[in-house]
Amino acid sequence: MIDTARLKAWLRRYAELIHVHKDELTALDATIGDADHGTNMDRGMQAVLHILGDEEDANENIRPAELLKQVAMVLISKVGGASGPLYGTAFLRMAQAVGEKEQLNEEDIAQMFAAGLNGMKERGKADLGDKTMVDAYARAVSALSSSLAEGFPLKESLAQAISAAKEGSDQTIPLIARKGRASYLGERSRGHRDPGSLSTVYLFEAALVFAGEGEINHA
Amino acid sequence: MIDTARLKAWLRRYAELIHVHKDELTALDATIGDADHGTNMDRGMQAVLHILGDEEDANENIRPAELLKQVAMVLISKVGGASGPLYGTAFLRMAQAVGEKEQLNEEDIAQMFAAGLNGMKERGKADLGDKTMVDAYARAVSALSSSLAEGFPLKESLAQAISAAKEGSDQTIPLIARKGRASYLGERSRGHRDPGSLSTVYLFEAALVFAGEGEINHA
Amino acid sequence: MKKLINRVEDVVSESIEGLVLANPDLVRYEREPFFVYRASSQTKEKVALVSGGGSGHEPLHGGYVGYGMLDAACPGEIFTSPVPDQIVSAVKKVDHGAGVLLIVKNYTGDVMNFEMAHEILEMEGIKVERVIVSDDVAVEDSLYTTGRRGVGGTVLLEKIVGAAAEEGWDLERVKDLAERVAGRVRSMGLALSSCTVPAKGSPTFALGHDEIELGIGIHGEPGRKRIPKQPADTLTEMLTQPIIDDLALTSGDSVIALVNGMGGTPLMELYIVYRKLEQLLRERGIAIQRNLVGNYITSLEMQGVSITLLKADEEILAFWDLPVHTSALRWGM
Amino acid sequence: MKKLINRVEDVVSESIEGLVLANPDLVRYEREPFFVYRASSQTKEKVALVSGGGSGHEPLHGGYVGYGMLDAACPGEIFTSPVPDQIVSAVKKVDHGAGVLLIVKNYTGDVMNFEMAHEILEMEGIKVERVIVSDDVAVEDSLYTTGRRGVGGTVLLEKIVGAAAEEGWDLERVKDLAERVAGRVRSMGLALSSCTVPAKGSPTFALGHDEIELGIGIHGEPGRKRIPKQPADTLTEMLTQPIIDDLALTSGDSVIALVNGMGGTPLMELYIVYRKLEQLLRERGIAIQRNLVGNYITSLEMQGVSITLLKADEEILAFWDLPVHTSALRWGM
Ligand SMILES: Nc1ncnc2c1ncn2[C@@H]1O[C@H](COP(=O)(O)OP(=O)(O)O)[C@@H](O)[C@H]1O
Ligand SMILES: Nc1ncnc2c1ncn2[C@@H]1O[C@H](COP(=O)(O)OP(=O)(O)O)[C@@H](O)[C@H]1O
Ligand SMILES: [Mg+2]
Ligand SMILES: [Mg+2]
Ligand SMILES: [Mg+2]
Ligand SMILES: [Mg+2]
Repeated sequence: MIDTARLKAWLRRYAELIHVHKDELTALDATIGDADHGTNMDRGMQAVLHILGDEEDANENIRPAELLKQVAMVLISKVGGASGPLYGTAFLRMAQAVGEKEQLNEEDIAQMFAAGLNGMKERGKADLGDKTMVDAYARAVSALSSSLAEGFPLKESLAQAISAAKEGSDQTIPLIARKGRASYLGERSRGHRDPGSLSTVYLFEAALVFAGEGEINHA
Repeated sequence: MIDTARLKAWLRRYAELIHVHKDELTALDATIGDADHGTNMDRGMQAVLHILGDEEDANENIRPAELLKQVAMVLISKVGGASGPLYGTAFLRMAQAVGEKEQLNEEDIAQMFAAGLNGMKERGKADLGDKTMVDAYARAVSALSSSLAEGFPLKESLAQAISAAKEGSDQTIPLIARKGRASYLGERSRGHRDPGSLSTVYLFEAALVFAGEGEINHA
Repeated sequence: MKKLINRVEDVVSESIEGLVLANPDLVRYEREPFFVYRASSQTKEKVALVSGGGSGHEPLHGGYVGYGMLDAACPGEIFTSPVPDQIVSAVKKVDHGAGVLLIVKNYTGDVMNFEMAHEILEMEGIKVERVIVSDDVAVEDSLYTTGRRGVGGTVLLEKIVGAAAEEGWDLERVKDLAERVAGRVRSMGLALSSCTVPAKGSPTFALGHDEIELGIGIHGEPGRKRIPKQPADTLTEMLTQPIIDDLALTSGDSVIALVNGMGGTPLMELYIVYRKLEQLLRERGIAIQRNLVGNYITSLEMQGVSITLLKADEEILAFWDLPVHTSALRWGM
Repeated sequence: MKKLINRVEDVVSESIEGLVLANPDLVRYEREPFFVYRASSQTKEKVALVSGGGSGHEPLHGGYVGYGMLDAACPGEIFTSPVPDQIVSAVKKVDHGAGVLLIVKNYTGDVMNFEMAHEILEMEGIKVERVIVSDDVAVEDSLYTTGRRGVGGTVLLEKIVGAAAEEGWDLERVKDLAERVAGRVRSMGLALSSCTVPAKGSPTFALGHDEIELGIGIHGEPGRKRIPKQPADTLTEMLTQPIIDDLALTSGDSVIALVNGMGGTPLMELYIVYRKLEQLLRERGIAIQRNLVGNYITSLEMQGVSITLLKADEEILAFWDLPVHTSALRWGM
């Protein structure tokens, strides 16, 4: 079962992955956007780290929903750009999805991510194939749900989700962007990976901590 | 004896030398000035060529003084910057110096150049050692006069003047500029040739046509 | 990267601080959340105009806060839209009951952040309307895309609509006028060089010695195509013709023209472009009734130019001519 | 070289053409000899102000022709002073009997060309006076040099003295005021990049990735020294302190401050500099009473900044505040 502490481990890991890949994300955004996706996400996740750390003792026993909502508010108020409202809305919906629960089981996690996807899609009005983070996110959500449904354990299902996210990100490369800044490039957006799809890959990669991975790196 | 036609040959040759060395003069000016000496002088001498050519028939029989005055006016109204008034004033004084004469002998030529020097010095208030065109001009004038006084023929005396001008120009290199734009550089003007001193070298080089040299190049 | 900045993180806030220090009679700012607003408190009940967007486009938008233009501006990080908090706080600060018009440039991030703020403000019962500026003809406009970017038209719109608000027009009329202006203004730009986003530290794109990016926006994003260097007259025509076509301008029409530098272009070159623009329009019987030539909506230190034409009518020209007093645009007072 | 120009030979004339086309109510020009003058003919007998200098410093001087500033400006080739013909013709055009003040920046070429014009005009019986602006503290001032360059102080002087002329002051008083202003204004500048003179086609000087030229003038001429890159605050102090020292500014003094971009510097960065300048002066008890922040006297597309301080008094501030209406400076009308 996943509790608030485990969710925090996930967010810490995500912040770390974003920080490490900041320049990579910005460079991708320079090619078909405005060269700030890494900077934006890093600013946001550093601010998230801040609330995780600062309130370590205080909110040790807040519910998952409260944590997710706080994360959403931080992302919305710190990231800006397109990715702020998109990830922010996703986390807001995740918070709603987990409701009053203190502990989340595998099903809850799958539903949490799925709710996030819906929020992201409603906010951005993008669909599969528009060359956005949705291309990675939606595939990850499907893979996670069906793998769990087929009876695979969480760890394996998350691995499936990560592969699917990566594949979704890869598949953005040949596409012409129809949403976001890259869409202004028309034909010239073809041949380049969408930066948001990669930050989404990291979101799921970080989620491996739900299956007991990755904590070793963190206090 | 040097008549108006021969003076024109001198000016044509000077225009040619300036044109060929335009970029060199500008490059020198880029280092310690504002990167326009070649452009300025070329604009002026091309305009001089224009009056020489256009009025070929009309002024074939104007007096030397009239020609020199026209050149002065063209330089003053086309060159601008520091070099326009300086060379312009020099030519104005040359015109005054040759008076009503139709033909100039060696003495007249020497006096003509000396009068030019006075004009240049009055206008610019520079003296030997200030790292300006005066450093070349003044040495050329002295060499020309003394060589002629010592009884050398015009051709050899002009050759002396040219060497003296070159030497004067070389000597500007180690100097700190005290006049013109280069003076703003203070110590940093040291180690670079003054561009105006080089355009003055060409003025005397062109004067070799007075001794029958160089016309072959021109119609 | 060589820039006149201190720490990369402080670029936006220090620049706004400078703006406010230099114009104490005109503007003030609040830090958390960050926004700029008029120094003179509104006595009369007027509709407030609030805009904002990524920074790096100065004088847009902070430079247009003042009499006859904006009531508040929300600066985001460089090229990053502001966040809902900023917009919500700015609106609350300048709303005096007559309602607020949000002026939003059409970028996904801007639209979404203003939308979230809008939702919050409506929940709190504040009258808010929104106009989206999407004037960049370099971008194809289609149902399947996010539509055109908002660029130079924003400046003209803020001036004209600002004058109407100052005249006491109500929110609905102000909004209608804004829509009307947005529907009649088109722009296109090009770059001779990229810009360098401070946080990235290197140029966003690399242009060859003899290359020009045609159809750029205002974020250093690459344009629609890369072409070899051309004379200014040819380039001016390449920018002007698509605008004329899109607005279907014909003989007898009047326009307000903006020849805008991208931040690193000398005024001298902008006037060379204006010269040709005027000629092209004159040949077609189109009269430039008013104009602006200068750096009005920029991309950091990018070298380049954009042209904006607004099809004018009596009403628009009358609002244009009314006094304005901001740090970047001033006349009549 | 990538610039928004057509033929190199036409840069100056086409740019002025653009200026005049964009401001038909303000300025006109004559072609041979070339100069710009006010469109509205002077009815009252006022002292006329004529300036000029090399081009490439736009908006200086053409952008300052208009009510409350210059009556005519003579643009030379890029970075090359105008020739006497231009000055003589311009003076004759705008003199209405009350005499003319020539405003000359202290460069050998400018001084000599204006001097020749002056001689000619005096021979023709026209009342002419001259003021030389030499405000650049980066240059050592000594009997054995040509003295300091004229830079940003020129803009402030043209505004203040222009107002006095508009008020009907006679030539002698106008000239005395000009001398007084010239004696109280000092500047210093730096460059992050060189500029490219069109006729040369390549940068005048080469700066390393992390180098700054300190003490530059406005012609892309190298400065006094080359230093490693520094934060904006440090650089601002390096420019400000020598000016404070030279003017012997002390607590209680008032100044007019100009933070000037060299053509390629974004406004955002200029405000960062202004922020620090304001702080440095405030710490010393010196009050900035008025300011300008923007591109007012430039070096083509050079990136860099200059700071100008004018020690102000009541009279100077009063003239500063009087209305001005030129293409580059406008208030009060
Ligand atoms: N409408 C949208 N729906 C979903 N994702 C989007 C949308 N628009 C943009 N994105 C995502 O946002 C990413 C860009 O984020 P970022 O660079 O932080 O913001 P901005 O584009 O405002 O600079 C894109 O790579 C893309 O994945
Ligand atoms: N006061 C002076 N007296 C004599 N020569 C001078 C003086 N000032 C400048 N010069 C000469 O003028 C040259 C520069 O001419 P030019 O580049 O055409 O004008 P500017 O300096 O106005 O750009 C210098 O190299 C120097 O030889
Ligand atoms: Mg981006
Ligand atoms: Mg020169
Ligand atoms: Mg962005
Ligand atoms: Mg020069």
